[in-house]
Parts: sequence; structure tokens; C-alpha cells
Amino acid sequence: MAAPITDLIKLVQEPIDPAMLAAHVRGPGDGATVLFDGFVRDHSKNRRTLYLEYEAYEPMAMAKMREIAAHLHEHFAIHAVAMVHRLGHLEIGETSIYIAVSAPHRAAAFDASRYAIDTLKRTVPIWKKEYFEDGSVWADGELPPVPSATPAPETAS
Amino acid sequence: MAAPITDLIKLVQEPIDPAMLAAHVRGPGDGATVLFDGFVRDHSKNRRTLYLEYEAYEPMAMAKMREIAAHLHEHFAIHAVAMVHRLGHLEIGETSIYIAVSAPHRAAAFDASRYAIDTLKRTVPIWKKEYFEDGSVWADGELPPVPSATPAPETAS
Amino acid sequence: MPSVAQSIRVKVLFFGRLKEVAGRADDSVDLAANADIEALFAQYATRYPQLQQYRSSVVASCNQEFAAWSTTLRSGDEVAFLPPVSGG
Amino acid sequence: MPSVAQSIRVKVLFFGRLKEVAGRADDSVDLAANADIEALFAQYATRYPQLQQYRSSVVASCNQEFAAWSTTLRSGDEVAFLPPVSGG
Repeated sequence: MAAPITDLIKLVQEPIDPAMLAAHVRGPGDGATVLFDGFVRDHSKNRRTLYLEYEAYEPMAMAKMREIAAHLHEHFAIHAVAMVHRLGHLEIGETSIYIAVSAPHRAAAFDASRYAIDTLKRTVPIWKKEYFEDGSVWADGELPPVPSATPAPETAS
Repeated sequence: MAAPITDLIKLVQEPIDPAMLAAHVRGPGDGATVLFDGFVRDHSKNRRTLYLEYEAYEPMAMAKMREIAAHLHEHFAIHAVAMVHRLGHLEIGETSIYIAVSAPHRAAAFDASRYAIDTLKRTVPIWKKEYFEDGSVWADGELPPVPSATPAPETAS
Repeated sequence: MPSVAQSIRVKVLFFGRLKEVAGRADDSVDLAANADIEALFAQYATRYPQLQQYRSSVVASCNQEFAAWSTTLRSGDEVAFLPPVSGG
Repeated sequence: MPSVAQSIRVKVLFFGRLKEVAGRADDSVDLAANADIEALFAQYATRYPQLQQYRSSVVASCNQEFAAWSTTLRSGDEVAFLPPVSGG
């Protein structure tokens, strides 16, 4: 289920460059890109946030992000996807997730962008720890849906 | 119906700077921005486009764009809006419209962004002329909804 | 031309293809008092017969607000004839 | 410890608060053949009793794919215990 070559799916430690991602997805046949920029809020549940730490189960997170991109291509009339999540220490206002979706027409780009971020937040194994003046907590998250029965497993060795 | 001071509503002749608009709307209490970038496609109805010319009824277009921004603040839990439309000669791939909407939570930013571009395309007096190798045409557009009866007019002098 | 006492003067703007058909972007015109936007358009359609075919795909504004064709004009009003919009 | 003939060896990963509760990010463990993910978790909950309270808010993966608790493990599998995800 590899994403098409035009897509850019990454986990990074360094700051995300929105202009690079926006440029990456734009093709001459496109008419619109929808860009989602998620960044660190200065508060959480009425407490002042100092900074965040993100960690991931990296190979599985990459696989799940590639699945999302593949789903977008299958279900929406889009051209290309860039989806980058930052890990490690993030200050207030720094971008944690950036998603760029290009399409010939805007409706598909909007639908795909929203599906991508909604699904990422439910299914990609990434965790956020919030640091406050008086301590830290793992953010409330969402429990990914899990198959109720065992699928036929691949033999691992 | 003036838009709040944090908004940025403009018609410009020069290229649009997305990074400036994205930065303009971001506040410390926000967690997301949704950015819409509309740019010149290389084709229109199977004809190869060479370039476009946009013209506007400028004072009315500005008034209608400000109305859209005001509507967004009234109906969606957003923080700030930047909405810039370029006029004049645009080459393939150049941005004609850029809309940035910031919000504490993403759903409002998505809803507002989509409302903004959908409404702009229906109600803001801007016109696009498409230039092809063998001629030019005014783009098919949408006829804005008009009041069916006369509202009490302001005296103009 | 109507007498001075019975006439008003309005500013008129044409956009998009209407500007090309009328051969002008703006005009200033004298109208009978109580003339509405429909009458103003009809006056131009007499002068530029090609305009008539666009009547059903034109909206009008008065003082930069969309206006019904039955809007009665006053001296000093700015009327614009707007083809289907295609910004974005 | 089960005899070699009856045992399998799997890699285990803990993330988020589970890593803190278990005091480790990864482990390699011998299990009875035919053990499922539920049994693997129970084995850790015996060793780290605090883990038990998270059982209902944990999902498991096997070889980087979400997996049912009843998944039978094979030697060489990589199992991860994942608390509710909060990326984005």
C-alpha cells in the first residue's frame, strides 16, 4: 500500500517548512491546495502550557500515515499529499503537524485534508506529553479502533 | 460591519505571500490554521490556458470580502482571517486567492475556510478572463443572489 | 431629454464582458426621476443592442450593494451591471 | 520458564505512560507457545501491578498493525502496547 511517488510522508525532529510542503504538492493541472497547520497552543484545559514533547512508534506511525495518503488517493480526486509530523520538544506556536493536499478542484482537497487530520488523530501511534508549570501529563487521546478478531497474520520469521 | 482588527482583507496586484498571511492569523491561543491556496490551472475545459486576467469592482469586492470575514466571526469559533485576492495578469501556477483562518480547534477553521471560498466565488464581484492560444473568454461564473425587492436605500447625497 | 426638474443623474459602471459590449467601463447619465434599474439597463440596451442578450445573466448593484431591478434610483447613485462572478 | 520446545520469544514495546509505568521502552520475552497478546499483557501486569489499571485504555499492535487481544503470537513477533494516541 505504498503512497504514490509524488507524496511526501515524514516524521521529523527539526522544524517543519510549510512553503516546501506546499510547493511539493502543487502540479500544473491543479487549481487548489488546502493546507492544515496544527501547532502548539499556549493552554490546555485552562492550564498554561510551557512546551510539549511528542513521541511515536516510528515505523508503525509511518505505515499508518502512508495508509492515510493511500486512502486519500483512492477516495478523493486529489493530486498529491504531503504529511509531516514533528517529534521531540516543541515550543508554543511551533507546528506539530502539517498536511498539504492539492487537487484540480477545491472540494476534494478540503474533504481529503479533513479526513487526513481526523484519521491521523485517531489512528497514528504518536503521543503528546504536556508540560505545565506544576508538572506534566500525557494528553488525553483517542483509542484507535482495533480488529475484534485475529486477521491471518504474516509469518514473521 | 467592519471586520475585527486582526483580520487582513486585501486586493493586490503583486504576488501573494502565503507565509505572511499564515503568520498574520496565528495567535498563541490557537491550535490550527486552515489555509486555502487557489492558483491558476494550466487548462480549462480541455483547452490549454496561457494566462489569466482578473478584474474587480474594487470597493464593492472589498466590502463583500469584509462581510464574509464578519460572517465567519459570527458563525464559527475562529480567531482571525486573512483573505487576499490578486488582480491583473496571472501566470499558470500563480496564486489568485489565499485564505488563512486560525482557530483554537480545527473543525471551526475547516468550516470557516470552506464557507469563505464558497461564498467568495458566489458573491464577490471579481471576474476572470482566460487566455488561450486561439483567443480569450470570460470564465463562466455564478450569478450572485440579489434581493427580490428593493431594500430601503441610503440617500446617496 | 427630460427637463432639469424631472431628471436625476447617476453613475454607471460596466464590468467583464458587459464592459466590452458597451465599449466603456463607466458613464454618467441623466434619467427621469423615479426611473428604476430596469429602465436604466433598457436605456443602454437601446444604445447597445447586443447588451439585451445578457439581461438574464446580469445582476445589478446600487451603491455597491446588490440591488433588485425594481430599485428606484436617486441622483448620485452608483449603479453597476455585473456579469456572473468568477473570482477565486 | 517453559522448555525450549514449547516457548516462543517476542519483542515487546511500551509507549507513552505505559513506558513510564513499566519503567522500560522495550523488552524481549519468552512465552508459552500459543500465548496470545492478552496473556503477554497479563504477564507484565503481574510484574508491574500498576499496568493492570490501563488494560481497558490500551490497544495492542502485532508487527506494526493493530491487533486483537486474542491474536496468537509467533516467535519473532513485535508486539507494542499503545495508550490512546494524541498526535496531530
